[in-house]
Amino acid sequence: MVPAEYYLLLSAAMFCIGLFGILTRRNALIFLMSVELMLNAANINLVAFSYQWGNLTGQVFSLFTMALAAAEVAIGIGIILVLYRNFADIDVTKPTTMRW
Amino acid sequence: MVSAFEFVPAIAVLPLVSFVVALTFGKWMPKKGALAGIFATAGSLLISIWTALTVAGFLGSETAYHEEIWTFATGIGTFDLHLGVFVDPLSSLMLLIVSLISLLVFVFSLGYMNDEDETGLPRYYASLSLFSFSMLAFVFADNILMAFMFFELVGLCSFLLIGFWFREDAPPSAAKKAFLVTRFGDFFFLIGVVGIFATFGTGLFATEAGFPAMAEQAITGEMPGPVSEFLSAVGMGAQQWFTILGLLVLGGVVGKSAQFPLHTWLPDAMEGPTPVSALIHAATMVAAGVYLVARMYGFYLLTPTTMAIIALIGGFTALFAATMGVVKQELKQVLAYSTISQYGYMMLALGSGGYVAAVFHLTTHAVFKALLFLGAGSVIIAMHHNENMWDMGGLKEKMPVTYWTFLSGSLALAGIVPFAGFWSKDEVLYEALIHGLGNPVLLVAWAMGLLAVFLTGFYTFRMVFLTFHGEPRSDTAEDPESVRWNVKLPLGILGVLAATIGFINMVPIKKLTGLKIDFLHKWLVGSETLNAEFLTGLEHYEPILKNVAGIEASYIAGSEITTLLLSAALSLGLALAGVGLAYRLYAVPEPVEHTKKLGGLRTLLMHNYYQDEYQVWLAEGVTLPLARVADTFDQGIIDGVVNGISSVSLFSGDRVRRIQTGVVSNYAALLTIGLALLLIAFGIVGGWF
Amino acid sequence: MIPLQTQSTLPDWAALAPTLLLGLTALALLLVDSIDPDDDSPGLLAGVATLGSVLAMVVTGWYLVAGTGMPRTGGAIELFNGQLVVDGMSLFFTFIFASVTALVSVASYDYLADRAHQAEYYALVLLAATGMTLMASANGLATAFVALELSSLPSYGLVAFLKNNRGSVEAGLKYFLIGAVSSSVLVYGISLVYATTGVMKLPAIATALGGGVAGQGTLGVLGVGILMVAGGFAFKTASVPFHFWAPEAYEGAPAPISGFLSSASKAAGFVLAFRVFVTAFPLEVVAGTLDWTLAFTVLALVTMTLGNFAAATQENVKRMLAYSSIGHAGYALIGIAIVTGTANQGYALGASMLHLFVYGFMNTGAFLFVALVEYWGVGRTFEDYNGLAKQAPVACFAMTIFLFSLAGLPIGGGALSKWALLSATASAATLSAYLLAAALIVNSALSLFYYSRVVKAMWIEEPAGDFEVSSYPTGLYAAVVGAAIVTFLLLPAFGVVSGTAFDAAAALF
Amino acid sequence: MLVELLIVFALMAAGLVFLVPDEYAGQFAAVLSLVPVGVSLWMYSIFDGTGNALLEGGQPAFETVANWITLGPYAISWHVGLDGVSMPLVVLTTLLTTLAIVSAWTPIDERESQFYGLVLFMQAALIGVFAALDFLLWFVFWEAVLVPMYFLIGVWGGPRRKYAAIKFFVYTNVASLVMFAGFFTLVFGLGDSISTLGLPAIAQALEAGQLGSVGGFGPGTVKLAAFAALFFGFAVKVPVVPFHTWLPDAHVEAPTPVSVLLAGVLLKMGTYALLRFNFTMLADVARANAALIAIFAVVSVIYGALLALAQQDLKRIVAYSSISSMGYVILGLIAFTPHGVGGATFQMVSHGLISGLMFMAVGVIYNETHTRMIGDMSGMADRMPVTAGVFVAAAFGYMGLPLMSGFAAEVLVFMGAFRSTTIPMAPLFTGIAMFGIVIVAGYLLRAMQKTLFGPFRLETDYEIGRAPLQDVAPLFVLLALVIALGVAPDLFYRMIQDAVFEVTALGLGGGA
Repeated sequence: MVPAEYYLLLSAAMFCIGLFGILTRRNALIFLMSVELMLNAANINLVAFSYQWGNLTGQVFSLFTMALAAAEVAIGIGIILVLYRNFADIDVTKPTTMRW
Repeated sequence: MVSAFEFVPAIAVLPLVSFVVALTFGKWMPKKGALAGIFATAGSLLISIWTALTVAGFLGSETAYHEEIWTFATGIGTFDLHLGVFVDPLSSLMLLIVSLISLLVFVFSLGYMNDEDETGLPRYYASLSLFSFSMLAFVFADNILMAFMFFELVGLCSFLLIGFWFREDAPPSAAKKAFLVTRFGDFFFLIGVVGIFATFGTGLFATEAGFPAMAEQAITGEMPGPVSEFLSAVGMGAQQWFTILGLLVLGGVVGKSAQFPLHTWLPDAMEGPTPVSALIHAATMVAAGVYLVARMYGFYLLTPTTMAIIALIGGFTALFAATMGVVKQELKQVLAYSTISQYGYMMLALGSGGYVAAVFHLTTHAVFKALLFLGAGSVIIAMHHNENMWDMGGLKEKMPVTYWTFLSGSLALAGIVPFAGFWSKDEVLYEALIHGLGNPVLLVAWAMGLLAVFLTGFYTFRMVFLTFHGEPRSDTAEDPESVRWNVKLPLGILGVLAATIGFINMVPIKKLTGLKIDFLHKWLVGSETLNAEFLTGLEHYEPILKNVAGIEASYIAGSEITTLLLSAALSLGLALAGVGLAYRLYAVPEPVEHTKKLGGLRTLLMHNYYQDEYQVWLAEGVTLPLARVADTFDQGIIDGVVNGISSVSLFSGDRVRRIQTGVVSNYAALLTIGLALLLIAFGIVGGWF
Repeated sequence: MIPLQTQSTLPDWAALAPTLLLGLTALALLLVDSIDPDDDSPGLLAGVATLGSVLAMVVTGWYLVAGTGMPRTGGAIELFNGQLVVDGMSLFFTFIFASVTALVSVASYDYLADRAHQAEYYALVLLAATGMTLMASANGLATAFVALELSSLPSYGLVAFLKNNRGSVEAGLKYFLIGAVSSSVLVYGISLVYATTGVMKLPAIATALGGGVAGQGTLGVLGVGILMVAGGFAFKTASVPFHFWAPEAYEGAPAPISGFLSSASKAAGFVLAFRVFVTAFPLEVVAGTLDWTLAFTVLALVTMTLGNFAAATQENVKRMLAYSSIGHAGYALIGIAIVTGTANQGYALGASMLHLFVYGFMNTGAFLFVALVEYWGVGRTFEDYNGLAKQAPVACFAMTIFLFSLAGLPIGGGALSKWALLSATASAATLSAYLLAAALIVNSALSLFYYSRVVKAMWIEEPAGDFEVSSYPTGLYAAVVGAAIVTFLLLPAFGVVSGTAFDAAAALF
Repeated sequence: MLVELLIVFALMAAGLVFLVPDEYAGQFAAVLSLVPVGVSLWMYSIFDGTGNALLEGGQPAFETVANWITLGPYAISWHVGLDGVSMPLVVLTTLLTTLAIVSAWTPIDERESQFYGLVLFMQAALIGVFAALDFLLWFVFWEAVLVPMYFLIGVWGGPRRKYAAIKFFVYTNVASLVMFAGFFTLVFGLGDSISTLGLPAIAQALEAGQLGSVGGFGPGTVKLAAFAALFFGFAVKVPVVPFHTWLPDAHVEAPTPVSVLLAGVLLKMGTYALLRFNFTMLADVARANAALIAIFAVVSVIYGALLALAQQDLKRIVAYSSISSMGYVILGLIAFTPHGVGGATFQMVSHGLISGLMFMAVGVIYNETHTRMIGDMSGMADRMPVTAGVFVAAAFGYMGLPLMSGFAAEVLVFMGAFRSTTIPMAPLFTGIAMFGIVIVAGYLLRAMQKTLFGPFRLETDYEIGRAPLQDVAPLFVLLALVIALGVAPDLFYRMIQDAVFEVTALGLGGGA
């Protein structure tokens, strides 16, 4: 079987890709996607180690995570919508009325 | 029968009452509070007389008295501070003098102030009464702390009275100077007082429990417990430490008695009303210093060094002040310097072991100096407050009473036989001489004192001739304002006294004839109890003087009489010489200033040896700038640091908030960096990699 | 107080009554709204919300008094196979959440006057509150995450509630984005912890770690996991470096929501952190891997300093309060930062809990005052507050109490709680503890400076323009004054809470 | 229960005064404030405390203990009581409050009810500070004093009032917190040997040498650190040079009645606390560092006096001279002799009265002339003879004129310090410190000569009238008190001695 370290590396890679996306992309939607990527990186770990440890906790929890991710996206889309209404753009770096 | 001693506190309390009365009701009283003062001081005088008689032993048996009347501050596990009364020949004599002079000054003031309808009379009489109160209480103080307290109050009163005419510029500044200079002296005095209490645990002047007695034990007998304790703490020998204490107290004396170098305040003090000058110089403030030394003579006797220093200061001051008196233009200025000089004589006497002589001169001087000042006051009234002698002249005919009394005073001051001054001054010089023969330091002091006799004679009669003789040199002198009984009465009384008071202690006559007429001497020798119990009698002092201070009498050619006559002749001769010179120079119709002949010396004398200059410089040239520097330092550095801290933190705050750029991507980035940093840091710490 | 044995009288699930009450109220609100969709009865909605939260508060109070879940009545009550636990600490915090919710609901009645979607607003508030109460009793990482999300997601919506107000929307966006990132960090951390231990329940994790399951190789994984979990919580508590959302969110959000988030939501983050770190990662077990007290010390230092220094020079009162609330997060972190061996651990943690408790009232109160000012339409800067006391002395007096209490002056409970923290550092007496103490002193001095700026504006300065206070809204006033009274009473009556707090904290160790 | 009565009544009075309309507030407050005066005087008359409240055998009067809160391992209680040290200070507080209120009638002409309310609130806090015998309770009062003071300076002060107020506020607050932290280090060092924060318990535990090590630090270090923290905390309040710079600003900007309370009572909090904490609880540390502390004292005396000498503003002069006078207190305390510590305590009261008198006198002149600058006026005695008279009396009182309380206090301090065994070269130190009495004479005489005497001249264009009775009356009351205490210091000094005697024996051997 594949040793656990590989899964760890894979998930870490995914996590970093997501993080990279967040840091570089300005489009709110892509921002969201990157977040999803990071969450799923976690899911990989959970599932993998759930198998490793031989209990279902991790797998179940990954389901929770997906659900919550969905909810998060729902809220996110809503916010992005009003963002667009107010700033006529979904560039996350645009709204800077409040700073310092 | 009731003893006078129970009423001694009243001597001081009466004037205190009149102070309150004059201050509160003076405005509505007929003589603006003068009467209150007169009655009060009269009462004090009566009780003083009564007390004196009691001390003399005419009434009742006990001839000295000590009572603690008020516990001031209770100490637990340490000494208490209290106020008390101590009456012995010295203090009772002083009480007599003070209350007498005060009374006369009050009377005179009626003429000097009321008749000139000055404003603020209640304030004047209130201060005067407070002055008498403080002085009298000072005189019968039974411990040195109480003495200091009333010593200070005297200073306050001098401030109030010298600055009486506060609406002008000069008097307040003179008052300030008087208080400051004496305060400077009192600073040392207070250290001395505190030191004495710390060392002995008591400030009592008299009795075995008193500090002079303990000090004597410490030096001669076995060391009392507390004293040795403290001495070991400061790590000094008894002799050494007592010398320091004595000198510290002497600081106060020098200040109040206007001895060199703290004499500068006294001439300025002439800014005050003339009766006040009379009071200050004759009997109260200035006398206080000398009196204090006499009061704790038993302590000073223990430290030869101090004695020598006292004598030197005295002798030097006597000469020093006399030289300045020679060139003064104003009547009162001359008198002022003569005062300084005369107190120099007293110090000289005390320093050279002439206890009786000092007290004697104190007494006579009180009389004739009061007389001279009041006389000057009367002249000043006549001259409409012009004091310049060069504007006077020929007042002899216009105001005979003043003239003759003033003359008597002058003769006394100059020390012409048989006037009071002669006897006392002669005794002072005699004592200095006989003790000085075996002691070069004292001899030097004596020489200076002797020299001063000549000058005294000169400036005194220069003053007399310029004022009263020759032709009037101004219109006011032509027809001076006349003075009333309330001026003449005191003058009369004092005039007679000035002529006669010397007879209370005619030592030379006694020595020559063997008549027992040295009353004052007997008086100060005191009773059995005084010497045995209170230890303030002459018989107690003399052995110490001999054994501890090591001051012994020795005579020229071994003969007491020879020495006596020699000294008397010498001083009298010099005095007469001085008078004669004055006569030649100024007893002419049109006298002219001869001071130019002095050349460079003149300017020096005119500027009083630049004493004021350097003292003012010390105050305003050194202290004030120092204060300003301190202020700048405080505002700049110390406060600067405080404000600096705040502004720095606000500035950094303003920088910190810039992190919050408002761009969410940057937030994400910073967040990541932060997390990464934590991971790396703790990874290294935890050794994960 | 009656020693009331919960076990004997009520079924265990009743221990969750507060949570259930809040949740049901939220549903009830939605129900009301669906029955009567057009918002013509704001009073009813606010009333229901208030009622529900007050009920929850009362029940919690009762439990606390009765000692539910406390050692003296048989210890913590475990529910759902130990996924949730009800003990002193959870109830203590639940009380905070419930009371803050009540205050916010009351205040919102006026604040939201004639706005749309009020029902949703209240519902979201109550759901968030429910989430927080769950966070307080979450006993497993899974439940913790779910609860945390339950409280976060409504908050995002609430911050952006004024959807035609750019500020509000911007705030919502930033809050949401940072929140999303943080939650993914948290989840990833959880996954790593799971990777090394294979369990999710906190006590189980402790035992697993104690049993040395974590081999040498996975040491780093565990450490990274723990740190990331800490990060996730740091987001909730608005601590550096996860604080960036806070200033904007608090400034942009409707003022009552700012109060709600900055006190309740923050407290929720803390309770979770306390429980997870003390229960799941006992120091003696993980110290080798990661001395998290050191981590929290660093966080506390940076957080309080950054928060206070940034607040010092603000022009906008609301933003100043936002930064100061970051500063207070730093103070509260002290408690968990010094639960080292030397310290009196219960004392330290209890001090933090107390500070959060008082903070719940004084900070909410302050934000509600801002809400009041916004309601009046006065500007937001310090200058705009000039001379306000002449117009509204009562409210300004209340605000003065809040501010000085926040600054730690003894006219409110804030002083005592802050002193408790300071003394706790003295009890630890390690170098880092003294560092914290010094920072605390410097910072609260600075905070005294900027809080008194507001006081100065209100009482000392002369009013700039001739502005007239139009009306005195009952709801807002009631909330503000109520909060002020509680804040003040917490000074003399501090003992009422302090005992509970220290017991609850001690029970954790 | 009398202490409680005082505090509660003052609080209620404050509340009432807040509510009455401005025009009556002054009179109303004055009348109300007479009650505490009466009560405190009555307490003084029936005072039956013995010994020092903090030490074994000490039995404070009017003592009450009631459980308040539990702070972790410590039971905090409402514990108040008065001993010979605090009783006089309480009397001082009540008296000065009333007089300050009366003297405020003229100068305070806006938001009166708030002003007087705050004054009364502060009175309550001040009484609490002097009466509290539990640390936390004491600290609550200690900090509570700041709040009214901030407003009193900030609202009713002079042109730079905001700066002065915030400076006072922040500076003293920092000091308090440092002191708090230091004290708690001590508390935890005592470990299980104490179960309350009662000051007597702590003091006695320290005496018994119960102090253990805290964290990594041994008892010695802990004590020293705590002492330093406490000393700093109180030195700011006193203030001791170089922590004094908040004082002149505060004084100059504060309205006269507030200056009266600030100089009269607030500064005494610092010295009182020093006596209670540094010189009673940590006496041995104090002894060990006597030289250093004596230097602080002497520097305060001389440096403060020099600063006063450089000032032109009458209020500033008095402010700096307070620093100088407080230096004497420190000197007396560190002497650890009965007269030293007793004199220092007496100086607290005496200086409270005299500085109050001085500030009021300046205030009266200011009310008439609206200037305090020496250069702006001269010959005021011509127009306001009575005020000038009192001013002169006050000034001489400040210079330590005998038969006024200042002299008694100072001479006692000097006597105590001179024979002190703790201060090395005690006579020398004392002698240097005593030079203060010359400088003080210097600047006060200068000030008087320039302002009161000489020909009348006034720069500001105000019509000078005689000061109204309500302005002058308080001056006479204070003057009477100063003289009374000067003639009979034992009125207070006896009980003070009784309370401080035990202190002087402390720290010789005991303590770890």
